Formats: sequence, C-alpha cells, structure tokens
Amino acid sequence: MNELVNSWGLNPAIPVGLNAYLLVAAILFVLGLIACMARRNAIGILIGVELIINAAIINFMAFWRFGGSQTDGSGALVGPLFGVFLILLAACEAAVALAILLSLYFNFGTIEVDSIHQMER
Amino acid sequence: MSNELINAAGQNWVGANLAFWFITAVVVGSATMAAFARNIVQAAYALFFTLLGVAGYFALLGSSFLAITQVVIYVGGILVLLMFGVLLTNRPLQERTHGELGRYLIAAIAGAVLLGGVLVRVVFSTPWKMAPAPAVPVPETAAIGRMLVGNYLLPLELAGMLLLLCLLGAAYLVRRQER
Amino acid sequence: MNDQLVLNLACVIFLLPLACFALMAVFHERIPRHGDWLATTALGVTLACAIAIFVHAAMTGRNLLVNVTFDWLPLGMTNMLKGGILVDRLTAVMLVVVTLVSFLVHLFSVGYMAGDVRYGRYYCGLLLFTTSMLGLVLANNLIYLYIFWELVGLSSYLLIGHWFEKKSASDAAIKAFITTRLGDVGMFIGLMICYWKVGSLQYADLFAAVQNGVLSGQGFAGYDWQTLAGLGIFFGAMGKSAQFPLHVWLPDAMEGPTPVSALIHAATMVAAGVYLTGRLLPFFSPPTLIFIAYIGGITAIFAATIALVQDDIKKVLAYSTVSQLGYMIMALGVGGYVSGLFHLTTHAMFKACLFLGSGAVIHAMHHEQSMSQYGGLRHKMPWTATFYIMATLALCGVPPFAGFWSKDLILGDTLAFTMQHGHWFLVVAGFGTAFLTAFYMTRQVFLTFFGAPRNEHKFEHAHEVAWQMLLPLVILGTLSLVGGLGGWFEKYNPKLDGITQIKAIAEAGYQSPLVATAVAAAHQVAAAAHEGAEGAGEHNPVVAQAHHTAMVLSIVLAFAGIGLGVLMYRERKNGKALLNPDALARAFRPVYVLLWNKYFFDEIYNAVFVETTHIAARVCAVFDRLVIDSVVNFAGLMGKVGAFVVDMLDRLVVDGLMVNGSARAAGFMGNELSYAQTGRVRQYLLLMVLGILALSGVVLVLIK
Amino acid sequence: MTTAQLYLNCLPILPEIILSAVICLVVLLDMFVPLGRSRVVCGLVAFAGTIVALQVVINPPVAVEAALGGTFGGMITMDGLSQFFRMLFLGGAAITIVFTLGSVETIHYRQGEFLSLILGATLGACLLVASNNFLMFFLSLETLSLCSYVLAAYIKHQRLSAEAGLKYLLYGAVASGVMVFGISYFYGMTGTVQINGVINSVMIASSMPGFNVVPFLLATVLVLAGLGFKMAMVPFQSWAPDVYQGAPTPVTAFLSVVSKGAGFAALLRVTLPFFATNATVANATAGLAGMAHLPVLFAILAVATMTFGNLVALRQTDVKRLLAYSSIAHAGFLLMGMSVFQPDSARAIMFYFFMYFVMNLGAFWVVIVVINRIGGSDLAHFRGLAYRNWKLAAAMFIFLISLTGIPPTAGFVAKLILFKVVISAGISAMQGAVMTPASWFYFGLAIVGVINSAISLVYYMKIMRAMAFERSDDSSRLDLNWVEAGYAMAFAAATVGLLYFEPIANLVNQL
Amino acid sequence: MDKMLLTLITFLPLAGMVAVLLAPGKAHNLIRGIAVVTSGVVFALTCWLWWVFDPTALASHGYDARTWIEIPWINSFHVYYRFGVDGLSTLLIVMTGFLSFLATFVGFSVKKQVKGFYALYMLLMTGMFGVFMALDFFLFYVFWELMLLPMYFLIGIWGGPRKEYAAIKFFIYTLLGSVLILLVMIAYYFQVAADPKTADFAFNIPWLVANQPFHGASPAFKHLLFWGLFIGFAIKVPIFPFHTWLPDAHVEAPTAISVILAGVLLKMGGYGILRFNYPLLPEVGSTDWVMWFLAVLGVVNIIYGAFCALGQTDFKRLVAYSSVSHMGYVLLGVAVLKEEGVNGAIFQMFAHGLSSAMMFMLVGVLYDRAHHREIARFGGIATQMPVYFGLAVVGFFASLGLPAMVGFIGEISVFLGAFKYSMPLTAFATLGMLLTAGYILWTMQRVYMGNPKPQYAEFPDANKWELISLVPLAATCILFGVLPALAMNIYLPSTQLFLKMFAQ
Repeated sequence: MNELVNSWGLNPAIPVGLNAYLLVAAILFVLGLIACMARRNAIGILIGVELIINAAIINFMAFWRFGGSQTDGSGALVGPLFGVFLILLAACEAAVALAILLSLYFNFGTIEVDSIHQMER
Repeated sequence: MSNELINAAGQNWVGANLAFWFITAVVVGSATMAAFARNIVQAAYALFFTLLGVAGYFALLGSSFLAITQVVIYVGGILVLLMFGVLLTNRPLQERTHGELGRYLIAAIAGAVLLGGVLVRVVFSTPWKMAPAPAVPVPETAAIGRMLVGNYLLPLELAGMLLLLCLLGAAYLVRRQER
Repeated sequence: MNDQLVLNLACVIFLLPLACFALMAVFHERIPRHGDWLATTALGVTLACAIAIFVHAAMTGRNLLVNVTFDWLPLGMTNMLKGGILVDRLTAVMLVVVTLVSFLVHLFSVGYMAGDVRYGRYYCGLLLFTTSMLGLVLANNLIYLYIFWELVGLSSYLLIGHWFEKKSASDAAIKAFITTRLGDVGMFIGLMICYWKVGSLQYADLFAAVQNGVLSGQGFAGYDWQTLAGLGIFFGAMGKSAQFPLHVWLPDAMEGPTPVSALIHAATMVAAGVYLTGRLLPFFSPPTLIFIAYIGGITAIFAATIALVQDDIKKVLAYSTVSQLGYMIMALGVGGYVSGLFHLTTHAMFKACLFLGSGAVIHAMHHEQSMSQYGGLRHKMPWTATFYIMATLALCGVPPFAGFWSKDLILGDTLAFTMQHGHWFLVVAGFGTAFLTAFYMTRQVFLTFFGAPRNEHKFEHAHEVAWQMLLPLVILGTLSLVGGLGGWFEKYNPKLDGITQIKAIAEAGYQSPLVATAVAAAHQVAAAAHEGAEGAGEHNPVVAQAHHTAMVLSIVLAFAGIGLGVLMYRERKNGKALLNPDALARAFRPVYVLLWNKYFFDEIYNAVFVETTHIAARVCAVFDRLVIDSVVNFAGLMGKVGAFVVDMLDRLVVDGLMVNGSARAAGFMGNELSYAQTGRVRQYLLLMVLGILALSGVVLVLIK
Repeated sequence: MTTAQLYLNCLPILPEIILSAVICLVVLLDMFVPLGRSRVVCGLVAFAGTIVALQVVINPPVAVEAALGGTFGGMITMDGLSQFFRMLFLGGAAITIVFTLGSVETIHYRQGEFLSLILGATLGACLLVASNNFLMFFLSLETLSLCSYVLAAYIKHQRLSAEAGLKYLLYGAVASGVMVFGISYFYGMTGTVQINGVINSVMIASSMPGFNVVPFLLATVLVLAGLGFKMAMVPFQSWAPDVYQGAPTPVTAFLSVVSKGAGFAALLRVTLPFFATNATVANATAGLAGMAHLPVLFAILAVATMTFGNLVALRQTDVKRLLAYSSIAHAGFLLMGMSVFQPDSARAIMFYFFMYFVMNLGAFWVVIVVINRIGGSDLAHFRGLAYRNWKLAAAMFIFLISLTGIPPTAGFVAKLILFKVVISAGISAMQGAVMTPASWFYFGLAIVGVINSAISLVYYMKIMRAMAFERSDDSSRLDLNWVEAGYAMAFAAATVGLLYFEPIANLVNQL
Repeated sequence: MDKMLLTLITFLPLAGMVAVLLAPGKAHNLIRGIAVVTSGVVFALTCWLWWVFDPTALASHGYDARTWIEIPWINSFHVYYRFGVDGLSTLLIVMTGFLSFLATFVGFSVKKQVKGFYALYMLLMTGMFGVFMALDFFLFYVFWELMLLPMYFLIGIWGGPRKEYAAIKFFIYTLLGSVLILLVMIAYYFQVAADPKTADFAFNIPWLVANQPFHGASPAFKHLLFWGLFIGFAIKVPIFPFHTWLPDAHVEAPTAISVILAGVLLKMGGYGILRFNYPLLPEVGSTDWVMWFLAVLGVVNIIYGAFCALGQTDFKRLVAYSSVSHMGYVLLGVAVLKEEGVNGAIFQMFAHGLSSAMMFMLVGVLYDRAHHREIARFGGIATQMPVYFGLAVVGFFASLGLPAMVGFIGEISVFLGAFKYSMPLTAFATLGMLLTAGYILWTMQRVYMGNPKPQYAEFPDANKWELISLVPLAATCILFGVLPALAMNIYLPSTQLFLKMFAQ
C-alpha cells in the first residue's frame, strides 16, 4: 500500500502513486494562489482560480483512483462526478466573471484591479 | 499488496509513468508561466497547455469521460471565454508585474509557498484512505450517466438552474441598453 | 376651670396664631390693611387665654395642670416618637410673657412698619414666630421642643432678613440661622443620646431615666451619658440664647426691624435657651451645671464690657441682652432655678420696653441708629423718654423696679453658692456686670435723651410717636416698675418637682472620674439649689447672709454705675462732662479698640470657619470636576486594569463622541486596523491567504 | 429510480421546487408583461411564490414528515436545522423582495433578472443548509455565490456597484476554490463525500490512539475559508465592507442576512455532530472528539472577528458600511457560540441569528428609505432625522438599541441567551468552586464579548446622535408613504415584541 | 379589578404614548391634554393603590396579596410576569404618580417637539412604574433599562447647552451599572436553574430572598455578587464616587426631566438596594466591615455632596449636588440596619422626591425667565416675584431639613438609627445639617435677596401652570412633615420583614 502512495514512477511495475498527484495538485494550487495575488489584470486572477479548481479536481480524481475507484455505493464515482460539476461551475463562474468584468470595463475603462478602489477603509 | 496488483493486472506501467512525468513537466511549466507571464495573453495560452495536461492526468487516472469533458468544456469553452475577455478589455498597455508591486509579489509568493509547504507536509504525513483499485480502469461513462439521473439527479437539476441563472445574470450585465 | 378647659385653652393659644398665619400666608395681599388688625386681634385673644391659664395656675395650688401625650412619628413598629402638650406653672408664665410681648409688638408694628413694602409678610413672620414660640413652650418633649426651636429660628431668619435688599440684613439673617443651628446640632446630638439610651424624649421619661441611672453609663471621653447629653442640649441653648462663644449673631440680628428685635432678640426667642435650661435643670449633671454657670458668667461680663463702647443704640441693647441672658444662665448653673427664670420674666418686660423705646426713637429720627447723632430727645418725645428711663432703671437694678428683684436674687444665689463652694469668678462676674450695666445704660440714656442735640437737622423733624407705638411702651414701662414687686415669682413657683430630683441624685453619691473637683461642688450646688427653692435659704444661715450681702452690694453697685455714667456723660453748662470719655478712651486705647471691635470675634470666626468652609467647598467642587470625574470613580470601580479599560471607554464614548465624532483610544485602534481595508482586491486575497496560513499556524501550535 | 420514488424523494424539497418554478415564471413574465407593470407584477409573483414556499416549509405535507431524514440517497437531509434556516432564508428572500419593491436604487433596471437572482440565491441557501453531501453542499454554495455576485453588480451603470461585484466575485471565486480544495482532502481522508459520513469517520478515527489531527484541522481551515467568506469572518472579511457599501441596499440586506446565515447554517451543518457530544474545552484529553482544538480555534476567530468589526466600525461615516462592520461584529458573537460544543449553544446561535435577522433587516430598511428620500446613506443624510420623520427615526433607534443588545429589544435577549451558554460552559468547567483553565477561558470569552458590546454602543450611538442631536441643512418634513413607514414600524414592533421570545425558543428547541 | 391595578398603572402611560403619537404633531395643546389626562388617571390609580393597600395584611411572601399578579411569560427561560407591591414600593409608586403628574405641567414650558417629548415622557413613566412593581428579576431588568432609553433622549434632545455630553454620560454610567446587575442576575439564574426542581424560580425575587440560593457559597463569591449589585444601584443613587453623572445630567436636562430624575430615578437606586441588594445577600450586608464601610460612605456622601454644593456657581448644579448629599442619608440609614435607620432611609427617599423635585421646579421657573442659571448674576428676585419666593422658601427649607417639613423626618430618623450604630460617625455626620443650611441659605441670599436688578424687572410672577405644579408639592412637603405617620405607617411592616433577615 505504501508503494501505491509513495510511488514516483521509477518502478515500472508500480504506477505513479497518490503522493505524486497530490504534489502536482499542491503545486498547481500554490501557483494559482500566486496568480490570484500577483496579477493586476482581473482575468489573470481568474486564470489563477482555474488553476486552483484544476488542482482540486486532480485531488478528487487521485483520491478516487487510489481509494478503490468505486463504481457503486455511496462514494461511487465521486472523482469524475466532482470533476464534471466543478468544470461546470468553473464555466458558470467564468461566464458571470466575464459579464461583471465587461460591466466594470464600461464603468472604469480598465479591468486592472489596482486601479479600482472607490471604496476603502 | 502491490505485487498482487501487478500480478492481477499483468501490466507494465512504464509508458504510463513516462506519460505522467511528461505531462507533469508540461503542466507545472505552463502553470508557472500562467502565473508569472507578464503578458495576459501569454498567460492565457499557458493555461491552455495546463488544462490540456490536466486532461491527460484524468485519462491516466482512469476517467476518459472527464478528460474529454475537460478538453471540451474547459479548453473549448472556459478558456475561449477568458480569451474573449482579454480581447474585449485589453488595451495597448500590457500587464506589468514589476515596479511598485515588487515587494508585494514577494509577499504573495512567500505566503503561497509557505502554505504550499504546509500542504506538502500534510500530503506526506496523512494516512489517506486507500483501497486497491482495479488494474484496468472500468468504463465509467455509462455509470456516470446513471448516477446523474439517480442519486445525483438533484445536483444535476440544481446545476441546470444555476446555468440558467448565470446566463440570465451575465446576459443582463453585458447588455448595454436598458429598456 | 378644669384641666380640660386648660387644655382647650392651650390648644387655642397654639392654634389661633397658626390659623391666622396660614390664612395670612396665602391671602395677605387680599385682606384689607394686609391683615395687621387680624393678627393683632388674634394675639389679643391669645393673650387673654394665656392670662386665664396663668391666673388659674396661680390660684390652684398645683404645679402640673395638663400633660397630654399622643403618637407622632413611628420610627418602627415599637419605637415611637411621641408628641404632647405640657402646661405647668413655668409654661403658664412663659405663655403670658410670649403672648404679651408679642401682642404689644404687633400693636407697635402697626405704627412702626406702616408703609413697609412687605407689610403683610412681616405680620406673617411675626405670627409664625409667635406660633412656634408658643409651641416650644407647650411641648412636653424634646423633639417637639426641637421642632419649634428650629421654627423660631426660621422665623427669626425671615424677620431679620425682612429688609433683604440690604446685604447686611441678609448676611445677618444667615449668620443668625447658621450660628443657632450650630448650637442645634449639639442639641440634636444630645437628643440622639437621650433617644438611644432612654428610648423616649418625653421630659418625664428623661427625668425618670436620670433617677434610675439609665444615663449613668460610661460615655465618651470619660464623661457619662447624662453629662454628654446635657452638654449637647445646653449647646443648643447657648446658640439660641447667644451665649459665649456663640453670641456673635445676636448683635448683627439688630438688622431686622426694631419691633422684631424687641420680640425675638430681646424678650422671647433668646430666652428660649434659658427656658430650656430651666426646664431641663433636673436633667443636667453637676459638671454640666458648673459648665453652664461659667458660660453664663463669662457671657455676662464679656458682653457688658462690649456694650460700654458701642455707638449704635440697638447694638448696646443687644449686648446688654446677651449680658443679661448670661446672667440668667449663670443663675441656673448655680442652681438658681427661681432667680434665673424670674429674671427671664422681668427682663422680657423691661428689655422689650427698651427695644420698643429705641424703636420709637429710631422711628422718630428717621432710622438713624447712631447715638452720636442723638441728644436732647426728651424734649421732643417726653413720654418715650419717661418709660425708657423707667425700663433703664429696671435694668440697672434700682429698687423697686422689676430688675432689682430678679437680679438681686441671682446675685444672692451666686454669692451663696460661691461662699459655700468657691468659684469666685462667678461672683466677680455677677457684681461686675451689675456695675457695668448700670454704667452703660446711663450712658445711653444721657447720650440719647439729655444734653444738646448733636444732629440738628434730624432733631428738628423728631416727634413723639403715635398711640399704637406709645401704648406698648406705657404698658411695658409700667410692668418694668411693678413687674418684680415682692419677688412674686418665688411665691408663685415655690416647689418644683425637678429640684427635688437633683437632690436625690446628689444624695445618691454621684461619681465622675475626670471631674473629681466638680463633684464636691456639684453636691453643694444641688443642695444650694434645693435650699434656694425651699424659700430663699431661710434655713441656711450662709445663704441668708449671702442674700443680704448681695442685696446691699447690688444696690450700691447699681448706683455707683449710674453715678459714674452721670459723671461722664451728663453735660454741664459748658457742654463738657465731668470726666471726658474720649480722654479715657485714648488713655486705654488698646482696651478700647478691643472692645470697639467686640474682641475681634467676627473676624476670627470669619477667618476660621466661614472662609475655610468656602475654601473647602471650592476645593471639593474642583476636585469633583477634575479628579473624581475622570479617575477615581473608575479606579474605585475596577482596579487598575479595569480602570484603564473603562477610562478608555469613557474617553472614547463621552469625549470622543461628544467632541467631534471620532473615538480616541479604540478609535485609534480601529483606525490602524482599518488599514487592512485598502480597497485593493489583490491585497484582500493576500490577506485571505495569510489568514489561512495564520490559522494553520494556530492549528499547528494548538496540536503541539 | 421509479416515478413513485422520484415523487417521494422530491416531496421534501417541494419548497425548492416551487422556488425554481417561480424563477422560471418570473423570467417569463418579465418578457411578456408590459414594461411599466413588470416591477410590481414580477415582484408580487416572486413574493407570493416565496411565501408559498415558506408556507410549505412551515407546514410540510404529511408525506414529507414521513420522508424526513434523507432523500436522493442521502444527498440532502431534513432536520430541525434545515427547517429553521430554510424558513429564515425564505423569509429573508420575501423581505428582500419587498425591500426591492420599496427601493428606488434598482428602479431603472430590469426586475425579472433581479428577482430571479434573489430567488436563485435563496434556492442555493436553502439547499446548502439541507445538503448532506459535499458535492451538493458546494454546488448550492456556488449557486448562492454566483447569484450574489451578479446582484452586487446589479446597478451596472454605477461604479460602486460594479466594483462591489468585482471584489465579491474575485474574492468569492478564490475562497470557494480554496474550500473545494479542502473538501478534496476530506474526501481523501475518509473516502466519502457524505457529510455525516465524513464527520463520523473523523470522530471514530480521532478516538484511536496515534491519530494525526493535523490534516483534519488543515482541511477544516481550508473549508472555513469558504464558509468564513460567506460569514464575513475575520480573516476572510475583507470583501464585506466594500461589497455591502457598493451593492444595492436590498442586496446588502440580503447578503447580511441570508448569505451570512447560509454560511453559519453550513458551518452548523458540518459541525452538527460535534454539538451532540456535549464536548467542551474542559475535557481536552479526549482528542479531537473532545474538541480541545475546535473550541479554541472558534474562540480565537470569534474574538478576532468581533473586535475587528467593532473597532473599525468606530471610524466609519457611511451607515451602510458601518452596518457592514457591525454585521462582521455580529458574526463574531455568533462564533462565540460556536466555541461551546453543546446542544444548547447550537440553539443559542440559531436563536441569536433569528433576532439578528429581524433587527438587521429593519436597520437596512431604514437605510433604504433614507437613500430613497434623502439620497444617500452617509451619516450626514441621517442628521436630524428624528425631526424630519420621527417614525423612521424611532424605528432606527430601536434597531440600533437592539443591535447593541440593550433591553427591551430582541438583541438583548439574543445576547443574553448567547452569553448564558458561554458562561454556563464556564461554570460546568469549574470543579466545585475552583476555577479551571477552561472556565477561565469561557469567562474570559464572555468578558471580551461584553466589552465588545460596550464598544459597539459607541458607533451605534453615533447614528443615534446624528439622528436626534444634530440638525440637517434641509429640515423639511420627510413624508413617507405607508409602505415605507409601515415596514419600519413593523420591524420595530417585531424587534420589541421579540422580547417575548417563547415561540422562537420553542422553534429553536425543536432542533 | 385589584388584580389589574398594577398592570394598569404600568401600561396606561404606554397607551397614553400611543395616543400622543397618533395626535397631529402641531396640536400641542391636544398632546399636552392627553399627557395631563393620562398622568392624572395614573396618579388617581396610584392613589387607589394606596387606598386598597393594607400594610397590616401582607401575604406570606411579604407582598400585598390582593394586587399580586403572577403569570408565566417565557417558560423556557422561567420568566414570569410577576408584579407585586409592599409598603416600600407602594409609597414610591404613589410618589412617582404624583411627581409625574406634576411634571407633566412643568413640561408645558417645552416648546419644541412637544409630541416627541410627551411620547418619551409617557414611555419613561411606564419604565418607572415597572421598576417599582416588577418582582421578577428579568422583568425588573427590562424595565430598568427601558427607563434609560427615553431618558437619554429627553436629556439629549431637550436639554441645555451640553446636553449631548450629559446624555451620553448618563447613558454610559447607568448602562455600566445595569450590566453589573445583569451579571448578578445571570449568576442567580445559573445557580437556581441548574437544579430542575428549583429552575422555575430562577427569577422569582421573593423566592430567592426566602431561599437564599447562595447561602452556602464562598464568602468571596457572595461579596462579588453583593458589590456587583451595590455598584449597579449605587450609580443610580448616586453614591460617591459614582455620582459624577448626576450634576451633568441634572443640569442639562429640561426642568420636567430634572424633576423626574431627582424625584424618581434616584430612588430606584435606593429601592434596588433595599429590595435586591440586602435581601438577596443579607450575610454580606450585615458583615461588620461592610456595615462600617457603607455607613462611612453614606456620611462621605452627605458631607462631600454638601461641600460640593457649597462650591457651585450654577444654580441647578448646586441643587444637583444637594441631591448627592441628601441621598447619602439613604445609604447611611440602610447601612446601619436599624429599624429607625431603614425607616428613615425610606422616608428620606420619599422626602427627597418631594423636596428636590420642588427645588428643580423652582430653578426651572427662574431659568425659563432668565435663560441662565448663574447664581452670581441673580439677585433681588424675591422682590420681583413674591409668590414664587414664598414657595421657594418652602421648597428650600424642606430640603434644608427644617422641622415640620419632610426633609427633617427622614434626617432625624436616619440619624437616630445611625446613632445607635456609631456615635462618633453620626455626630460627625450632623455636620451635614450645618453645611446644608449653609449652602441653601447662601444660595437663597444670592439669588433671591438683595436689590432687584433692572434686567429682571420684567419677570412675571409664577404663572398658573407653575403654581399648579409647585403648590401641591409645597403642601405635601409640609403635610408629611407634620404628619409623617401618614406615609410611614404604610411601610413599617415591610421594613420589619426586611430587618428580620438580619436578626441572626
């Protein structure tokens, strides 16, 4: 079992393990956060959010895959289902975000978030 | 336990493992670029490769359905939407991530990396709930379909409602003229 | 005439002026002539009733006529302060004195106060005073006495301050009230001791308690409770009767209208202290009596010396009053129950006459009170002069005027006491005062009525007064002549229950550790008092001898005083007196200055009490604003840390909100914290991540 | 799933189905009704639909009671908690619709979309509190959030509103991303996404020796980021003041009540099993199940939240923004209840929330009227209000007093019950008459709460002062129509009337 | 009917408030009429309460059985609607009815926002009556706070130049005090409600007093409770050093409200001490050092307040400090736990209610004419306004403690009780009598006496509305000074019950 968790793909007999996926997800998560915090362009921040969501889906998929790939029972197909719904939510979010950004653009002439601070303190 | 896994499957994982590492290289590289690229258009392009890579992961993890969904919706829909956004709102001025924001960037990176460190520690120290998985991924598309009209009917319907509402809201917001 | 009728009469005596007062207090503006006739008539009726009681008391052999008690103030389910009416011989005399003088003063005021701006209110004050004074006399317990005691203080305050437009008048009113209230505080403490130890304030219960030794327990500073209570109560009498050192208010009280001075500050109210001392004489322990005697003696001689040099006609009379009150007190202190109260009665007559006479003079001289502006007035106002001189002779103690009988009795009692027990100061004070009194009264008469007019202008306009003012002078002057004939008071007041009680105490072997020397004297005092009461000491050769000596000596001294006065103030043909008073004043300049400034008592009191009180008040007020308001309440509330927090809160809430809407302390913190809300969404996101990190840190710390 | 099964499964969510139907109806109506009448017609339909849904929640069909417990394979669960909060949410939605009709802020904008988004958000909130599955949970939360984003930006020609939308969107997107990442860890640890399954297996695991609590708490923190964002809890509060200020006021009211309530409802839903354990910080040795960690965590969050909210509120001059900070502070008070894991404290939180619901909505209604009539929500606009219209001012006084927690108002009762829970935790932690660290902990928490109440008085008083003790330049009388005055009075009456809190207590005790 | 009496008295003003609110804002006379009628009816009802109240027939719980009313209100929190009166509260209720009736007339001088004024005034009345009647701790607390709010606005809106400061200070101080009371209430709740058998009595004051739930608790804890309550009530009384809100509030408040503040609100502190503080924790109250400390505190109040009054330059402030001084007698009387003292303290509350109310009215009459209150700028008023001056003499001398007026009875009774406790302390306290005379007479001299000033020559004498409010007070000041038993008999049995608690 430990191999399954800790395998890094060096042993051809064992598939790449859980931790590798989780690590990749964590990296994506961190990069997404950085993007959110560092990007001045609102769309850049949205890109960061997409990275975070992808990281979460990778986690779900990895846990699903290594948790037994159940196809039935209460926990059945959690990974793909969560993935599908998260992708769907991301789509909704993107749509709403785009609309808000356009509305913002009409008002401010820019979507650079640093220049938008009518309200503070 | 792992031996049983191999024996039962009788499969060689070299290709899959190599694919993983290749995809990882692509994903991490492009994600880094998506996060740090100075140009927002570049970042969007980088995201394209990240999303494709993640679709690859999904395939490796045994859900071709999700991989295809990822490509179709994410790459084909969301990303295009973002690109639209970029183009609609872009001005000649390109994005810069330097100048007075340097300090700030460092703080952001430091914070995120620290959090990442905590996550990594947790990832390696946690006894995750594990179970032996079937060596060969079972076809899951049909099962997903059944689930979606079974127990997951409610989320599905809610998602439908959500899409409707988002459509309404988004359409309202971008409509220029009011009545 | 039965006791029920006496009771009814007593009630009428009290209630008639009260009703009249209530009526006039509300309606005096609407009654014709502002109700002066109403008040005077009411007092006339009251006087008739009083005389009826007096006659009844004189005719029956009994001392006690009425003693009714009823519930008044429930202090608890079982403790009750009771009220009540007491009519005995002393009361009967006092009733007559009060109503008589009051009636005459009412009458006199019709002329004297005519045209006054607050005529009606003046009569209200007189009625209130009379009512209170009658209540005081009729009370059978200390609490009622105390109540009316304070009420006469109130009416005195109102009447002294009648012309309150004058600063000096309102000052004098306040001074009178506060000084007497200082005495009252002492009296109140005495009352509290009595209530605490005895549980009742009825005279009868108090006397019984003294006999039963209830009050003999060790009290404060080595004195027993009886002494302490007695001293406290006597302190009240000192205030009201203007005894040294609380005498300062009485001369100032002359700022009031002169009839008021006659009524309140000569005849009745100031005598209330003497009345109280006499009424409670059996209650006082021997050390108290010695104290009383000394206070009286000091006051008598002390005030008389001041009176020597005063220029204001009323001030002279005022100091004379103080001096005479000292006499009475001294007499009571040496056990001269009869002599003290007798002098009270006669003094009321001639001193009222003197005051009203001086009022007539002042009225005639257009409210000029300085004797240096008078002179020769006998030509202008012969009737006034006549009766004024009669009253003066009474005061000087010239036989057979009223003053002679009572003063002689006092001096005799004092001498007898001294011969037996020492305390020669009392004798010196007594006889010295007799001499001085004769001298300064003569001085006054000569300065006022004889010689050449010193202010021609005013002299020209002077005239004899109207009948309303003259009639009281006539009556009182006559009474000054006949009021003491044969020492009737002694016969009238032969046996008093209280006196026998003193003897009982003395025989019980009274012991007081700290005043051992006084003990022996006290025995004698009691004995002498008893003897005196038994009929002027016929049985005791020492006493008899003392009385004879005193009589001779007092007559001699009276004439000596008058003679000296004549020598110094009777102007001969050349307009000069035989002895030049100015030269004398120059020769004894320090003494003169001391006397002229009344021993600087006012100045000392002002500096010591009044100023310090005001300073303390100001300090308190500032302290309250600055210190209590900001720090102490919070420090007291929550200790150091709490104080900080609450102080912060207070500053923030009260000051911060009030001044400009910006809270200071917490506001500052809020201000700092608000920098987190930069409005930059990327910083918000950074804060979120940092928040997650911090929470993770908290989590990690919590685990370890 | 047969039709009959489907029917049975659908019965418990009848209110949500009604809501969905009303959403569609409103959208359609908005297309066909003439422009001028659309506002009233759509508003009334939406209102009526909400009321019907509310009626169904309060008096469920008989069959629902039979099905109470779970449906769609345990996707959602129906218990007292969900009943209570669904009621509040639907009530809040109905009132928000009323507010919308009475407010002039959105009058020039399309109503159909607005109302459907409100109803959609409510739908999300209702399902959120009922969901027993993290997928459902997250989906409902996102429904609520996405609708709210659009609502915040609804006055699209106004910069403030657009900015509010942007901030809300970006912050919310990141927060929910973080949250779903945390949920994935829960899934990884327990192998299930059923909420009760997750919690049960955590509790079982935690009673084992050698249990590693770190991942669990980390995941909790990540999930808390998403919920805390909804609750406006420090350190996830940053968005709230800006969004509250910028959004149309009816939306602000909605956010401060329904959205915040949804956050707490979700938190309660997740932590509900812990409340049944009667665990307190006292039995620290019992590991995670003993809850040595969660109470402290929540206490820290509570203190930080209420203190931050109250202190920063002190310097605000815009009433809407001030109320935003005040609502942050109230979140802190509610969190104080979360630090006591006893059945009573869950009830106290719900109870508090009910009172908060009434008084806060009332306060926002007054703000709406002031914006309608005077044209802004700055303190300056409130000046002399007592002289211009006493009814409105009196109502506002009552709300402010209630928000402070002074009798005789609902706010006092709410705080009393909440403090009672905290103090009684402290007392029960005492050993005889001896104070233990745990009792100091709870008493200290209560003291901090009291001090915070006192601080809050300051800024509430600032509004009172402006209304009563100052004069405005324009001192003309403010004539309100009956709706404006009537609602204010009704809320004021309710705020005072809730002093008789027996029915609410009974309602809450059904949990 | 008797059962409804207390409820009627309490809530009738609320109906009056509604009526006032429904009246058109411009119809000032209509509003005043409503207020007068309401408060008049309430006063009549309080008189009826006095009439039906039988001090000799108290029920076993110590309260009048006929008017006692107890209805479950909030079961889940054990709150009852429990109203009852004993002698103490009856006296104070009648006084409150009387004063609030008279103050209604005083309020006629309020010219702006008449509607708001009387609406809040009626609300205040409800709060006051509720406080004196509620025997459920929770209910009491609600009324206690209810009173605070209208007062805040009445001072803050209709007050003088520094009204805001005064209003906020008043608000904060009293709120601070009530928080302490609240904490004690919660402590009792926890103690009692912990046991299901007694849970229902958690807020039941007579039960708590009779059963002493903290009987076995540690002395330190009992002290904590005692002092918590004490400070809470002491702020209201007010007792040094918690008194500083009072001068500000009194000075800035409009006259009618000063009257209520001094006349009724201060009594609530004393009432609280007598009804809650001592009966709930008799062991603490009868501890030696506590008695000493509180008695000394009372004396400090008397002397310090008098000194402060003497130092004032503002007429109303002076009167306010005289309240501080006079309320010291209340504390002194209670602290010594002697029958005379407690009875005297109660009477002093009553007396101070009458006399200080009258003094504030007198100051108000002058202020309405002169629009300032600086003592130094007055003078000669007595000549200008003789009728007013006559009433002033009554009012000020009643406050001075002159015999045959109400002030005296309270003072003497307190002193007689305190003297039994400590002779030196009481002897020292009598200094207060002197100082009181000092500041009152000095003030009267500066304000009323002296030559009339030309700028005040136009002052009209007291008008009929002022007379309506002043004359009854003057009459009662004298009536109860002459016949104190009228008021005293009503509460003697209650005091005895109170003292029984300390018998051991």
